[in-house]
This record gives sequence, C-alpha cells and structure tokens, in this order.
Amino acid sequence: MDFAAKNLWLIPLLPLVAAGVTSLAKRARRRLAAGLAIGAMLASLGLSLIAFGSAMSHATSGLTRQVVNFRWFQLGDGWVRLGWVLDPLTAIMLVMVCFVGLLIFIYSTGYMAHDENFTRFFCFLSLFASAMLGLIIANSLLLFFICWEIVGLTSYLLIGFWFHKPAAAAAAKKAFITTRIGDLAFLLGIVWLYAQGGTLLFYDNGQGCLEQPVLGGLASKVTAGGMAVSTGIGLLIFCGAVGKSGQLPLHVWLPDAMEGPTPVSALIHAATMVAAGVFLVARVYPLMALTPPGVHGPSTALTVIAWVGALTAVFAASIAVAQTDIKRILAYSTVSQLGFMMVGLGVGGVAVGMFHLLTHAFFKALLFLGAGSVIHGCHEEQDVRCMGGLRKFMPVTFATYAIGMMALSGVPVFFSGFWSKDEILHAARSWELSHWPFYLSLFGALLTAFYMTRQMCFVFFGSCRLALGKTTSSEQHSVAHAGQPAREHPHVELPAEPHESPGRMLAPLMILACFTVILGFFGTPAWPWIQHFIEGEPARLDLSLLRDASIASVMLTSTIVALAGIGLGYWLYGRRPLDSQQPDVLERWWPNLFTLLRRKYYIDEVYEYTFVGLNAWWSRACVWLDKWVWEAVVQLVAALVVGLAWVDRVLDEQVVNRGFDESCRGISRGGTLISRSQNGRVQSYLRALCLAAALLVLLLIWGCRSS
Amino acid sequence: MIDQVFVLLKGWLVNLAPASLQPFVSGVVSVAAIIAAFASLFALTTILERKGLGRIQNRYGPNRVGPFGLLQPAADGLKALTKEDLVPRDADAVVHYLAPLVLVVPAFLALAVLPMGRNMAAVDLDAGVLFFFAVGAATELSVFMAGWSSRNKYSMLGAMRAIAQMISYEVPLILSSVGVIMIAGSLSPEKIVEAQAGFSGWLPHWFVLTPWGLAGFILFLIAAAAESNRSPFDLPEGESEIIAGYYIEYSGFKFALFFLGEYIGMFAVCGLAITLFLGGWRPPLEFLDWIPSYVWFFGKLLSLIALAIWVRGTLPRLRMDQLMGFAWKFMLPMALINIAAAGIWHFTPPGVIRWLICLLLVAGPYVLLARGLIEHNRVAKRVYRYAE
Amino acid sequence: MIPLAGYLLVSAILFSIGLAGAVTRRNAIIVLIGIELMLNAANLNFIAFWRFSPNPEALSGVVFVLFSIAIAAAEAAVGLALIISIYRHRKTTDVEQMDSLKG
Amino acid sequence: MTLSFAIIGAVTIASAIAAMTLRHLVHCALSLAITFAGLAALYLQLQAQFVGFAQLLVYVGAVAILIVFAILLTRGSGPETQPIYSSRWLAGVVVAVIVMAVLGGTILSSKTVSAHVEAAAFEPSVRRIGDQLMTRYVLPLEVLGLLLTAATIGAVILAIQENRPAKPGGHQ
Repeated sequence: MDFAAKNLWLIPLLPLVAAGVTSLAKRARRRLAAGLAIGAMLASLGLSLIAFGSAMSHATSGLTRQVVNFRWFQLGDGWVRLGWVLDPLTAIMLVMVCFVGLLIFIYSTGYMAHDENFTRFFCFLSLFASAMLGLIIANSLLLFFICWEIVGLTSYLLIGFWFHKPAAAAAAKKAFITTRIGDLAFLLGIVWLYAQGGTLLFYDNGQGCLEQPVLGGLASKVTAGGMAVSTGIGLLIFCGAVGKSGQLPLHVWLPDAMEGPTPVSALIHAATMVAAGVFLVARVYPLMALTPPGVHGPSTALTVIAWVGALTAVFAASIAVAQTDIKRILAYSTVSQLGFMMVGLGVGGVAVGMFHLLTHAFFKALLFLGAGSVIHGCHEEQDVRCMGGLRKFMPVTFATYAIGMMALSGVPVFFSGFWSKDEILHAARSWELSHWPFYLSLFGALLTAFYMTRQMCFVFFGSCRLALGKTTSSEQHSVAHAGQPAREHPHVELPAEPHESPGRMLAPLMILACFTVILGFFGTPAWPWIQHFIEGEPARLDLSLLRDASIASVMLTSTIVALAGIGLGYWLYGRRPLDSQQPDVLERWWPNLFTLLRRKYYIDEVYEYTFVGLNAWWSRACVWLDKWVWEAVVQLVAALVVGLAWVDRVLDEQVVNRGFDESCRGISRGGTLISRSQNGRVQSYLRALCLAAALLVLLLIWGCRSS
Repeated sequence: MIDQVFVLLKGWLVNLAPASLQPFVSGVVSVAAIIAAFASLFALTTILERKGLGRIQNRYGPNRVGPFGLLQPAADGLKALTKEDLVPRDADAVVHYLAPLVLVVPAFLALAVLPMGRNMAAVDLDAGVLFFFAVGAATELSVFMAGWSSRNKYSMLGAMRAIAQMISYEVPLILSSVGVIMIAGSLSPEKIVEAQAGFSGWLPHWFVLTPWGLAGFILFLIAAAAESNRSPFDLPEGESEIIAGYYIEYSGFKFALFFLGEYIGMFAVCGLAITLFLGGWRPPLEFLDWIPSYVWFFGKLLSLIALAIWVRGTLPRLRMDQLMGFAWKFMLPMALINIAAAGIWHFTPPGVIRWLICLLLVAGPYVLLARGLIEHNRVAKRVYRYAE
Repeated sequence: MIPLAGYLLVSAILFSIGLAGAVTRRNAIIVLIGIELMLNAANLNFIAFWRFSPNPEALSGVVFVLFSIAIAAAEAAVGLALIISIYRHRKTTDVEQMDSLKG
Repeated sequence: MTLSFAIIGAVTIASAIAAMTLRHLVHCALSLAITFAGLAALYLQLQAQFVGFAQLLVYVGAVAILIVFAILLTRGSGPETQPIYSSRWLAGVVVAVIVMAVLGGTILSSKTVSAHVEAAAFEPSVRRIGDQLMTRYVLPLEVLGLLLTAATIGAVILAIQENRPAKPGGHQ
C-alpha cells in the first residue's frame, strides 16, 4: 500500500473539481475553462504515471493488486462499501485515458476555438474525464455503475452539444436510450450479483465478488435452464457492455453519435467510453470465465462474447464499406474493432483484448482527429466523395492519417494495429470450440483494410472536388449538417481553398502517430510486455517465438489479408480519378447489395418499424385507454367525490355550523346572564360575601352538631 | 406633714363616706379639688397675662376693678354669664352646643394624671402619658365641631387651620416625650418623676439637664405652644386674618368655656412638660427640700406660664406655610434625632463621652436644619421703598 | 362581672350595624365608616377573648389589636385618599355610580 | 360595673346606629367618634388600658378627623339632597339581619363561651406589652412600620392634586 494507491482517488477528483469550477464560470471565461481542464488532466496524468510506476514495481513481486475500501452508507444491517483498486489493468488504462484525453483536450482548444459554448464544452469534457477515470479505478461494481452512468450522461450531453441541430438532438436521445437498454440488463446483473454474492466489491481480500469463495458459490448455484448463476450474471453484465460498446444488436447509436463535435467522437466514441464496455468485461473476467464445477473449456459467457464480437466485427466492417461520410466510416470501423476486442476477450483473455484496446485507442483517436482536421480544413465538409486531393493541401494531416490508416488495416511490423490484431487472430485460431470466429475475423480484417483504402483514396488522392461538392453534398446527405457551416463558423466564407489546421491541432496528431507506431513493439509475440504486465508476470525477449509455426502462419495470413484488402481498394478506387457524380464502383456491379450496405442492412428501419413502432402503437393505445377508460373512471370518481363534498357541505352548514353557532349564542347568553351579577357595585359584592360567610358558619355549626 | 396636707385631707373626707361608695367619693373629691384649683389658676392667669402684655406693650394693664384690677377676672366672668347666648340661625344647634364641652372636659381629664405633688395624682395610670395624649386628641374634634357647626366661613377656615396645626404638631409633641419615656422606662407620670429623683453634686437629675433632654424640652415647649394655639402659633384665632377663628359665633358663657378650655389645655401641657423634663414636683436644690412639693410644681407651672406670656408678647405670628414647614421640616426630624440621642445616652456608660456624643448628635442636625430652613424661607432684611 | 357573651354580643351587634351601613348607604365615606365599625367590632372580640383566655399573660390579643389598629389607620388613610381622588375625577361619592367595573 | 357596662354598651351601639343612619355626613362622623370612645371605654373595662388609650388616640384623634376632612373635601358638609340609601337597601338590611342572627345564635348557643363567666384577675403592665412587641413580635412590628410608611406615601400620592404647579413652599 503505497502513496499512489492511497491517493488514487485524486485522479478522478481533479477533473471533477475542474468541471465544477468551470460550471460556475461565466461563458466568457474560455481561457479559465481550457486551462483548468488541461491542467487537471495534466495533474491526473502525472498521478497516473506515478500509479503506473508503483504498479510496475509491484508487478513482479507477489502483491500485484492494492485495494482501498471504505464505507459509504448503512444499508439494512450491513454497510454499502466502495473502494478503488490499483492493479496493472487499472494503471495502464489510467495512463491511456489520461494521455489520450490530454491530447484531445489540447486538440479541441483549437477545434472548438470559435464555438460560443467553449466553456460548457470543457466543463462536460472534464466531467467525462473524471467519470471515466473513476470508472477505471473503481473497485466496486456499484461505483463502477455510477461512473458508467455519468459517462453515459456526458456522452449524451456532448453528442447533443449542438442541440439546436435536430439531428444532434435525435442522435443524443438515441444514444442515451439505446445504452439504457443495455444498462438495464447491467443493473439487473448487479442486483442479482448482490443478492447472490452479498457484495459488490471486486477485491476485498478474500470477500470480493471476483475472489474465489464468492465465485465458487456463484458457480455452484444453478438457475433456470440449467444455467449457472454466474453465467446468467455474466451475460446480463455483458449486455451492459454490448450497449456501451455498440455490439451487434445495440450498435445503432454509435454512428449517429458522430453528430457530436469531432473531439468528442475521438475521445468518447472511439478511444475511451466505448472501450469501457470492453474494460468492464476485462474487469469482471474472472466471473465471465467461470465455469460450473466439473465443466471444462471456455465458459458460456465467453463463448457468447466471442460470437457476438466476431459477428459485430464483420457486420460493421461490411457496412463501413458503403458509407460516404468520413466520420461514419470511422464510426463503423470503431464498432468492428470493438468487435475484434470482444473476440479477443472471448477467445484469448484479458491481455489480448486489452492490448488491442490500447492500440486501437491510440490509432482510432489519431484517425478521428485527423478526420476532424480534414473536416476543419474543408469547411465542415464530411462527404468523402466531395473531398480528394487533400494530400497537397494538408500534408501533415495526410501523413499522420496514413499512419493511422495503416495501423488500423494491419500493415505488418511497424504498426501497432498489426500486432494487436494478429494477437487476436492467433487466439481465435487456437480456440477449441470452433474456427468460425477466426474466419469471420479474417474477413473483417480484409474489409477493414479495404474500406480504409477506399477512404484514403477518396479523401487524399485524386483531384479536389470541393467546389462542386457543395451542391451535391446538401442533397446527397440527410439533415446531417444542413446549415451547419454557416452557424458554426460564421466568418468563414465558402467555398475556399482547403487549408492545413493550426499547430494546436497538428501537435496531438503527430504525438499520437508516434505512439501508434511505438506501442506495437511492446506487444509483439517476441516480447509481449504489455500482456505479461497485465497478467502480472515478468516478460522477457524471445525472438524464437516469431519463428514458431502457429504464430508465424497466422502472421503471414493476416499480412496477406491486409495487403489484399489494400490492393483491392486501390485497384477499385485509386487508379482513375474519382467523380462524385457517378455512382460508386461497387454500386455499379451489385447495386442491391450496395444499397443494402449503405442502408446499414436497414437495421434502423427495422428497429423503427418493430421496436419504435411497437412502442408508438403501445403508447397510442395507452393514450386511448387514458382518454376513454381511465379518464372516464377518473371523471366518475371525481363526480362521486363532488357529490360527497356537496353532502358534506350541507351537513357542515346545516348541522355542524348551526349547532355550533347555537351553542355559542347560548353560551354568550349565559355569560351575559351571569355577568349581571358582576355589576361593579361594591355593595352587592359585600352582600354576597356576607351571605356566603353566614351560610358557611351555619354549615360548620351543623357539621359540629351532627358529628 | 405640711407636704402631705392635701392627701390627708382627702383621706379624711373619703373615710367619712360608707365603704361601698369610697372609690366614687375619692374620685369626686379629687375632681372637685382639681377643678377648683385650676379654675382659680385660670382666673389668675388671665389677669397676669393682660397685665404682662400691657407692660410689654408699654401700657397699664387692667387696673380699675379692685386693687390693681385684681378682680378683673370676676368681672369678666359675670359679664360672660350675663351676656346673651347667641346661636346663628342655620347653625347646627346640637354640635354648636356640644363643642365647648368637648373642649373643656378632656382638658380637665388630662389634668387627672399629673402628679402635682408627692402622692398627689388624681389617678395613677400605668399608661398615664398615653392617656394624656389620648384625651388631648379630643380637642381637635371639638375645634372642628365649633368651626363647622357655626356655618361661618371664617370659623370654618379657623377650624381647618387649627386642626391642621394640631395634627402637625401633635407628632413632634409625642415624639419629643418618647425620649423621656424610654429613659424612665415607664408611661406613668409618677414613675417618670421618680426617675428624676436624686442629685449628683448640687445638680438634680432632671432630664432637662441632659443634652437630649434639653432639646426635647425645647421641642416639647414649641409643640405645646402650637397645640394650645398660643402665639406665635395662634393663627386659628389670628384677629387680623380671621376675626376670631373657630369661635367667632360663640358668645357669652360658651365663649368663656372656650377660653377656659384653652387655658386649661395650656396648663395641662405645661404640667406634662414639668413632669417629663423638670422633675415634676421635685425641688431644684437638695437643701430646698423642706418647701412643699406642690409649691414647687405650681411654681414651675407659673414660671412656664410667664414664659408663654412673654413669648406671646414678643414674637410675631407665623405664616401658615411657615408653620407647616417648621413642623414637618424641622420639628419632626429633630424629634426623631433626639430619640436616637436618648437611646445612645441610655446605652453608653455615664461620663463626658456620652455628653459629647449626644451634644453633637443634637447640635449638628440643629444647625444644619435651621440653616436649611432659613435658606429655604429667604429670611432677609426688609427693603424700604419710598414714593418720590 | 360581665360574662364573655356580653362583649361578644355587643361586638356582633356593632358588626351587623356596620355591615348594614356599608351595604345600604350610598355615600362611599359612610361605607368606609361602616367598615371601620366592623373592624372595631372584631377588635373588641379579640380583647374580650384575650381577657377571658386561660392565660392573659401572653398578651397576644392585645398585641394583635394594636397591630390591627395601626393597620386600620393606614387603611382608612388610603381608602379616604381613594375616595377623594375618585370624587375629583367623577364628582361623586355615590357607590352606585362607581360601577365602571361592571361585567 | 354591670350598670356601667350596660350604659357604655348602649351608648356605643346607639351611636353606631346613628353613624349608620344619620342623614348628615358630619353627624355620622361625630357619632362614629362617640362609638370609638365607647369602644375605648369597653377596652378599659376589660383592663386593656394601653389598647383603650391607643384606640382613643388613633381613632378619635386621627381617623375621625381624617374622615371629617374627607367629608369636607368631597363637599359632603351640606345636607344630602338625593336619597341616602341605595336602591337595594332592603336586601342589605336582610343580609345584615341574617348575619346578626347567625352570630348571635352562635354566641348564645356555644358552650365554650358560656363557660367563661369569670376572668382571671391580673394587672397588665405596659412594660410587658413593650417587651412582647420588642421581643416576640418584633418582626411584625417592623413590617407594620414599613406598611405604614407605604400607606402614608400612597395616600399622599393618591390625594395630591395633579393640576397644582410644583412650587416649593407655596401657600396651601
């Protein structure tokens, strides 16, 4: 138990304080807001680096996990306890979130420079950061859930940051509600866990719900359908992860969330928050991996996770192929990458998934920021078909973006994405249940490489189609950003030359690019430092592993796949200059398939007509009931009450009041009668006095006589 | 022998009567004696006063009736008896008639407790002094009766003045005698006289010869003069203001009775003064013991009367407010202080010390009060203004 | 020698007379006089009982009467002062008109 | 003795009746004085000299005069014009008669009273009274002095005339 562990709570607290102060600040105090947010983030980064150091120093030694628990309030006869934990998982996540967050903060000072709600924006960002960090350090599922919800709230607020845009407002609502569905299941899981395990603390030296005694209890219990309780709880919790990380059934909110400002998309919807789901699964991995006694092999929960992840990966990637909005493409790629992570968790374990999470966080943030800079440079143009040739206009952005793209599509050796994805594929390959996840992942990887190449070709190569893009973009696109430029940057007159972004935005890009490259070498099969760090065992360099048959074969396959995808994309889009007027190449070949993909498999529509429609119908029915049935009942009751009240009033006036008045009059009459005797004449008093005295004497005498 | 002649005479007379009537007879005898004695003293006093005043005012007094006008009182008495007895028409007849009696009878009653010589008190009451003051209280009532009954503004005013004055001066009168009562430790005149028996050196043990006694005596005399409406406190019958005070409407014998009552009252008060302060019937010097006690008593009485006459002849009359102010602002505090002085005298051992203490205690306040009174009344030399 | 009953009867009669006067007369001063009479009757009672008590040495009756006399004097003074001030304000001494305290 | 008692008692009661019934206030006051004197005489008969004289001094000398003054100050010196008896005089008389009957009945019927016919012969001395007052009843005496002072001040304040200018030593 050292300094870092003791003062871990400071890390989320600092941004929280910043947020509070900023929320009180006036709108004009931009410098204050930005300074506070960045300063707090910097401080948190420092602290988390210290924490990381301590975790690293403890990693090799026996004590890999330091826990601080405290009582919150009394519930029944027990106490509800919260706490924080410092272990490699936490440490590495902390560093990642703080670092990426800091960079994105700096970036957004440039990106949001002209927004009038600058202050509010940073307030929200700080709040999000604090919640995210709290979520990371949480040692209690309850605290975790609280932070989880705050994160959801901030995501809602930030997606709807430009709430005057109907699309943004709608997207915010959608995100919120969709995640709610997952969170409901999550909450149920928590409650169930509390009911069964009796505690929500992860680690409570032996009593925690992720520690052997409780886990054994959970595994031995059996619930409906012969399923172990642990499995049920795990699945419920995984529902929460699904909601947050946009896995298959609930992925629909994530693309729409791109309505928010680009830094938000980068921070929340690419790097950190959506990864929270993955982190959740990683955190409760012991629970997930739990198998009923006697049963061997991967647990049901993990199997489900793996399947869901694989499907999501392919599915989202295939959608991304047909998208034209630069940010949406990235969004779908995020979804598919999250799917990859899930696969990694499901088949390989915490380390695998977390490694991809880290690398992905960096290069996806890089890509989003690059996209943001592109959009910025093209005056809020988001349609890739209307860009092109930006290579000459914004070289730095191009370079960094290319690095990110290659990392994402898994170009070998120099890019972190390659290593992490390769890890996942290797794990999937060696999964005993089935090989389908492996094949799906491969296909996903192919698609990823393909659509990233397509995007690159559209955005940076060919000739600039910006000027005439204006006319089409408005009709090509939905309400995504109608009238957006005019109001976001009133002073920028259109159309104009695309221009490079300011240094404040480029610096983060370059830093991220560097890390995107470097980070990979910490996770190579030859020297899997990060994995071992997370697992908590010493790592050592062993190049011979690279020549190991299985690993080498998988590496080879994935390389081939990546190159194939890139080549295909270049062959389709890169050779001749593109024209935004003519339909897409694929569209010409398989129009139906392409529309299907562009329409995202009509999932939104399906939801629209099934759930939403059902919901609407049900509410209409409710309204009808309300109007005709309950209303009538209420009216009836009201009439009854009125009648009663009338009777009551009559009774009151005729019986009670009259009786009371009568008695009052009687009393006052009696009073006047008696007060006659009080006529103020001394002599009458004296008379009465003497008479009474005489009577008294007589009484006494007779009393004596009788006795 | 010669000292007790009257006592023996009374005893002889009483023994003549049957035993059952003896207390009654003794009472009658003493009452008769007192009435006779003091009536004649009254007569004597009238002539003496008129002559004395005459002398003071540098003129002959009455000198026509009898030798040196000594029969003047008899002539006055005849005149009073023969005069018509006027009663105002709407006067309250009964009260008007009763008033003089109510004045005279208590006056004579008061004399009953005074020891006019050795064993020469008509009744020796345990609370004699109290009795004296009690019957003295009746005087005020009679004055009121007189003044009110005779439907006359002047008489009414006079009565009011007289009563106010009497009530005011009764307080210092009684208080100034309290000192003596404390020292003597009794209310009976006999015992008080006893307490003043004896001589130290050639000085008798009269209370007047102690500082508190002297102060008390002077206070008592002043109060007594006011009680008996003597000048300078004779406002009730101040001729120049209200013709004759409360007995304007009286004439003839009732008028004479008023006169008599006043003088008897004066005698009684003076007698009490003698009893309280001047050692009663005791001689001033030891070797003068052979002179009968009653002689001493009446001698002292006459000298006090002379003093009264002298005062009347010489002092001007006070104003009403001066009178009241004097009573309440000077007499009362002085009397109270005097009582305190007597107490201290009683409780400090004999010697020069207690003399000095009591002297200071009496003299200091006297100076202060008198100064304050003078300051208050702005007594100053009269300024004459002539008409040009 | 007169028996105790005689004195008691006299005091009772005096008391009743005073009471009758106090109750019947209009003039406040006469009412006060009646009250004084009743008081004196009580005093007479005290003295009589003291005189006929087994040990007159205690003198309790006498002392009590002395106190009551003093208090009666005070009472008379205050009462008369009251009557005078009332007269000054209301120009009447009629107790039947002094009834502003009526209920 | 009995004769004197009868005379005194008769005079007292008669004067009391007069004090209560006479039309003229001053007459009432005067006959009240006579009643007081009669009471004093009764005290003397009961060998309570001191009390008797005190009665004379206080009542005849002070209270009676006070009452007379009050009468004069309230313009009561003239003969009354309106009826002197209050409207309910009959009831008052009845009450008084009842009280009289009760008291008389009690006195005459009580054995303890009729038991006392002979008084213990003894001569009370003023000195004893003084001793008692100064030793046993000293506290009541002090309290009484306080009460008298208060009563004096109170009476003066009550009877003082408001409209009189506060001029020291002015004519009164």
